[in-house]
Amino acid sequence: MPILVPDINLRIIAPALIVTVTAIVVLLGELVTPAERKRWLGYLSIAGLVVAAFAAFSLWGANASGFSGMVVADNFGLFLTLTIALSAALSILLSIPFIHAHEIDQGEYYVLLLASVAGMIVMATATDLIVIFLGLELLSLPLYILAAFQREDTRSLEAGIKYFLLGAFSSAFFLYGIALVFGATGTTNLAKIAASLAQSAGSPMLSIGVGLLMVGFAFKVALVPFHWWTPDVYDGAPTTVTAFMSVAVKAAAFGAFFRTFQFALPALALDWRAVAAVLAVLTMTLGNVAALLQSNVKRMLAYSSIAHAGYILIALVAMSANGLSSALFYLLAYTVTNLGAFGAVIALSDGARERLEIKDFAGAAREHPLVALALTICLLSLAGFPPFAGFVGKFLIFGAAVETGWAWLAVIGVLNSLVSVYFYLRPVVQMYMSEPAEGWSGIRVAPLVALALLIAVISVIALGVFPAPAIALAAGGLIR
Amino acid sequence: MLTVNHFILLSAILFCLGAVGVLIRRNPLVMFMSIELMLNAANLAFVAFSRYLNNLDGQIFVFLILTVAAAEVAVGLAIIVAMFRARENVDVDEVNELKG
Amino acid sequence: MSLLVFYLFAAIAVLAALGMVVLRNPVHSALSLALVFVSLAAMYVLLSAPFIAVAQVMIYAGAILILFVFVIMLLSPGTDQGVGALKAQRGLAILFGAALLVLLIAVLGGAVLPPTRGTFTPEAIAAEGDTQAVGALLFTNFLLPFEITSILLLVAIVGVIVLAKKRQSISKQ
Amino acid sequence: MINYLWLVPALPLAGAAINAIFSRKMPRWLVSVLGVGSVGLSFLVALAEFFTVLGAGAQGVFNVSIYSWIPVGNFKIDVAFLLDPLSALMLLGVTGVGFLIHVYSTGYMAEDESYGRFFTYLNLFVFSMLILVLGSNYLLMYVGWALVGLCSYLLISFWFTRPAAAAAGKKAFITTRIGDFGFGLGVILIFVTFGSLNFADVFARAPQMFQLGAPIITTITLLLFAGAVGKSAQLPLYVWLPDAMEGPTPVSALIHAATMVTAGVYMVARSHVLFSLAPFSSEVVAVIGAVTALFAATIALTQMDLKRVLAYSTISQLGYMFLGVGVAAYGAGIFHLMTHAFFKALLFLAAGSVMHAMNGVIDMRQLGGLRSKMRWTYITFFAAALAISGFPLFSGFFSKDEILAQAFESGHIILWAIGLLTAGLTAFYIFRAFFLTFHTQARWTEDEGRKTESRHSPSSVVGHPSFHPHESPASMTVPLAILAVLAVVAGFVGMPSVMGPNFLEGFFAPVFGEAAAAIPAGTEWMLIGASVAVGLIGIGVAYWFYIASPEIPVNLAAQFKGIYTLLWNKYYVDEFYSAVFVEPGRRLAMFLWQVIDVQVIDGFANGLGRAMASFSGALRGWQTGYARAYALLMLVGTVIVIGWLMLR
Repeated sequence: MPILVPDINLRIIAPALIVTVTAIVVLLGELVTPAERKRWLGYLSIAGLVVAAFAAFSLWGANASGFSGMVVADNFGLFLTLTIALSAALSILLSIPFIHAHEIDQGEYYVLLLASVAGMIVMATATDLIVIFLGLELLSLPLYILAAFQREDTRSLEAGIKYFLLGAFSSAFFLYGIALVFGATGTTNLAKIAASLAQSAGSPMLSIGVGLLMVGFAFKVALVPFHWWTPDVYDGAPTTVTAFMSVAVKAAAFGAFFRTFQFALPALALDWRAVAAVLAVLTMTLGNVAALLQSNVKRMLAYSSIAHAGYILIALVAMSANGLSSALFYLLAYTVTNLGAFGAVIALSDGARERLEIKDFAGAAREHPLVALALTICLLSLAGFPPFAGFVGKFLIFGAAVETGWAWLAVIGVLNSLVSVYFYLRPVVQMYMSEPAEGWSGIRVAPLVALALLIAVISVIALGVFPAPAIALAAGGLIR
Repeated sequence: MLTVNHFILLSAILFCLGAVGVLIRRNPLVMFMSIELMLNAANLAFVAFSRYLNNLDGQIFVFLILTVAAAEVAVGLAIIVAMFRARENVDVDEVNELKG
Repeated sequence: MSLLVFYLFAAIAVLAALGMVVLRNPVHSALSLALVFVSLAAMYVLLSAPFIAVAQVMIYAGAILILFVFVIMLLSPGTDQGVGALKAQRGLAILFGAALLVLLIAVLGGAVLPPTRGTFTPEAIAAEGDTQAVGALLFTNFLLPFEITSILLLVAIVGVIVLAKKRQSISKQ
Repeated sequence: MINYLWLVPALPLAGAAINAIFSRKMPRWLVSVLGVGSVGLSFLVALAEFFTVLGAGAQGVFNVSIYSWIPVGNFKIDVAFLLDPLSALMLLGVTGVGFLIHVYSTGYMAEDESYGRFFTYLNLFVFSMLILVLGSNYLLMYVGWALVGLCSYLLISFWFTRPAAAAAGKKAFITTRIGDFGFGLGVILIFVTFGSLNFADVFARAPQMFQLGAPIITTITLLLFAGAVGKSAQLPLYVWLPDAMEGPTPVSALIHAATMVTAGVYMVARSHVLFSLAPFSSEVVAVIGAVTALFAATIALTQMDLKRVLAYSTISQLGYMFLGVGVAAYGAGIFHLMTHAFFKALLFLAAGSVMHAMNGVIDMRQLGGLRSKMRWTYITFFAAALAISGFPLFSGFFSKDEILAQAFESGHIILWAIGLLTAGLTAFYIFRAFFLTFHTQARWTEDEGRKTESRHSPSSVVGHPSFHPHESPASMTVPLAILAVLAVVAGFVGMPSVMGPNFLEGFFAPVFGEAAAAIPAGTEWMLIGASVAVGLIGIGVAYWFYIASPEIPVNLAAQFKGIYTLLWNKYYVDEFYSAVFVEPGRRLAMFLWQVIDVQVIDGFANGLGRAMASFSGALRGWQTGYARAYALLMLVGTVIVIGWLMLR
């Protein structure tokens, strides 16, 4: 019997590996860290993420594949890895004071968050459907628990159980889709699927499999009509967890979504592009319109995140190199912008008492002018208002759509972003144009939150005014 | 003659039964069991394809999925228990504080 | 012969699955599910996958289901009463479940597998030994997925502990 | 000097940034110095740039790339500025008038508690407007376009404690966004068609790629014009502008008279290459411009609120500008834009000065007889009124005359006639406002001042409990005086050929090409005569009814309806209309305002909002909170998706 040697290439999974190791170290550290020093576990987690980001940087341009074609380190995956690491690091900065104020400062919080990050990185760099599935599960399971992390709060538990039940439900569809694709092509490797489809036409079984895969991805990135969990879960989960999952899950899931559909299934593009275009229209429209009447900031941002998934889907419909890079840029822009918005919301909270109703923001500009300014910038960026990151992102995506003959989709996108301005400005109006509500005095913004906010806002402005370097990085995203 | 289609049709039936089970039951435990049924349907499809494609990968997937299911069950049941502790009730229809 | 066995166990599986869905008492549902698991294990044997069949019985019927039953006992929930708040839910669920089934049957009934075939014929597997073959693949080509599942299990453990254990900060108060 | 062009927008931006972050911790004088100084310096740089362009003559077109902004593949968009005679003149207008209004604001807003916020917004506005004007591609123009809209919104609702102000801000934002959508689509279509958004590329390729009247160019220009209609308050999207008067008066002067609202005219002039290729679009521009001019002027006749008169007057004058650019008289349109900036800003600032003196009262039924109380305001308002009426040798005379002459010469006789009629109405309503405010007997007393709800800054109510009309401080009157001088003399840069050299035509040659053949002297004189006559008649009628024989309308009114005599004692102005226009005319004017303006168009905007809200509510209804319902909806979605994929 021959000696079997597995194809081990630790270097290309270094970012995920470092994050995992960090998680385990934090888990062990939790045992020896006294309650009042828990924040050090947060710092340790950030350090691990920074190292992982450096590892990702060092792999830039490597374009290496490993573990029998299961994962790849291409610039596309690395860009997403960096985005995910950035979102995690910023989320942890926000979390350290937050979980302390809410008396949930357990080291496991960071462990779960890091494990989720590892799953996201796996998902973003996976080139095999089964690894994508495992990445999906590894990112989801910790999030189910994180959503329910405020166990004493029935809303948090409700978020957890809804997310879990619907997530597991959609996972089953996704898995069944993988099974059908496996049956129709004899493989789950993306490159081999593409090769197989290049030789022979698709079959009805494959179409159903592809449809089910789309349902699975659509659930994770919250596309209409698979988005129902989003507002409720975002609303109920601890705000920092909401902030994290609103951006990072999208980055990871869209990464796998693009890789699977654009790279492995171009042969069926005629079919799925039409479906995706319709989903994009539904998603943008529903997300924006439903957000119009929301009075709670978290719910509003939840609907907004649905709408943004719709915009990003346009880039997939475009199915071009520019579409791909525009999606990457958009994800990065959305990450910093949305985290900035959530950061500002957290900054305006009064210890454990959060201000989540839009009317609670009344007069914030007078008490916290800089936080108000930061929130305004982030909301304008979300609305696609120039000259912030969101504007450039939308321009790139709509441009990619127009280039590939999907101008009508871009038109609907533009129309939608016009509608969105209305609800994004509501908190701004409250902050600047209302008499201050009671209870503002004596609230100090935690330094770590301020730091995260500063990083986010500077990024939002920089990505809007000087987007060229980020666009160049995103453009290197070669899919394998 | 037993063909792959026999097995896939069975798996399709089980999958749809599981999906319907998720929708019509109000006990989260039974909903969750229905989801397990859906996963099992997928497993059956994998093994059937594996056998008729002479490709062992499908069996490996099933092995991996078994593990994933185990992890999922642990987490899911923990959440359900936590919810029960908080509200002494396991009807998902009662869990609708968050809406709109 | 094998066709007969298939239909026998298929019938058991479908009826048991149906039972799981419709039986009001969660314990009965769980027991029905056990029956589905076992009949699926039989299917795996039919499909020349004895290793998976054993794993199926051990993990699903032996571990997962036991866990379910434990929790059912722990929570002792009542039976589902009536249709609840969602009046049209049941009818629509059955309607669309049926629609999905029709779609799946229409396609999968006549599905033809691609011509590319692997080397693992039932004979080849039998010669090498099912467990050896699966094991060899698992630790070579599928090493990475295998390792990911290990992390997944770790996460599950941590998660369960988080949701179950007493909080330090709460005992502090 | 070209290398310092970036300073023009950068200075106000820096002012805005510093004030935004530190204004709460800084003394007021420092806020003023930063706010006013940055725009002042910007003006000086702009002046230098202007002379650079002037000196370069026919070569006076500079493309200054600052940096590469959005490079995607082989397509890239730079942050680049286009400095040519057109933008240079606009720069001067924006920074110059902007500077004067900033100075004025230091007096006008002196007692407002949100002093720093005001200057932040104002500086940000100037920056945005400069980006709009300087951008050398449609995307950068769009950036400025969107930002000025935002600033306008922020400034209209500046006194947010008044519900009317907040509602007006919202209305302005929503209405102009409708136009912006058209503009955005136009930009997308330009990109699709030409593969570039740079003015230079687009304008170079357009004549090569397309014949005159090509449908695609017509579509693009109509979409662009939709943006202009929203931004420049033309029919049917003008409704936001009168309400925008809820903002502080300097804002009305700067944004809603002198600069932002003219952006649409600028954009059409900037895109003149495209519009020249689309005769149909140009025709649409001209017709909408002329109709708006007349329509808004008739509404102005009925208004009692001085600022609203000026707002409708602005809409009407913008209509003239569009009439100008619509008949391909781009230089004339921009010329009127410039003179209008001076006299309309002046009218607004003077009105603000009146408000300042009268403790926020702006209803002309409560004014009157202010001539002796406010000498400077009176004189400058008078100069501006003469200018807008087209009184010979005042600035409006030259610019309005040129537009009308070009309209006539290009064969648009009907549009010319409409323009001429509007000129008469303009002269009438502006002098009506002038007489009612400054002449006639005072219709205010100490007591009335107390009863009147302040329309000025709410904080100032406490400061001035009683009515003591007084001249405003020097910080307000000096800008008035400077603007008055400009409003009087600015017209001489563009004299009709029969009267002297037209400097402006030569100046614009690098942008708009050589001027069309001169109009025959006889026709020219005839046209001049007609507009002068109409203007004088308008002034004369106003004088006759309000000053010379105010009892005539009284008698007329009594004759027509005796019961009005009683009412007349209270509102003699209203009855005057009954007499002059005799019911039908008055009804028409009121109908235009109340039915079309208030009900149809407002109703549409509000209805749209309500429809969206109910749509949103319906969507929320789906979000039931039941996990099982969500799962069902997901299953439905799945069935549809795979059913579709299968059946294809």
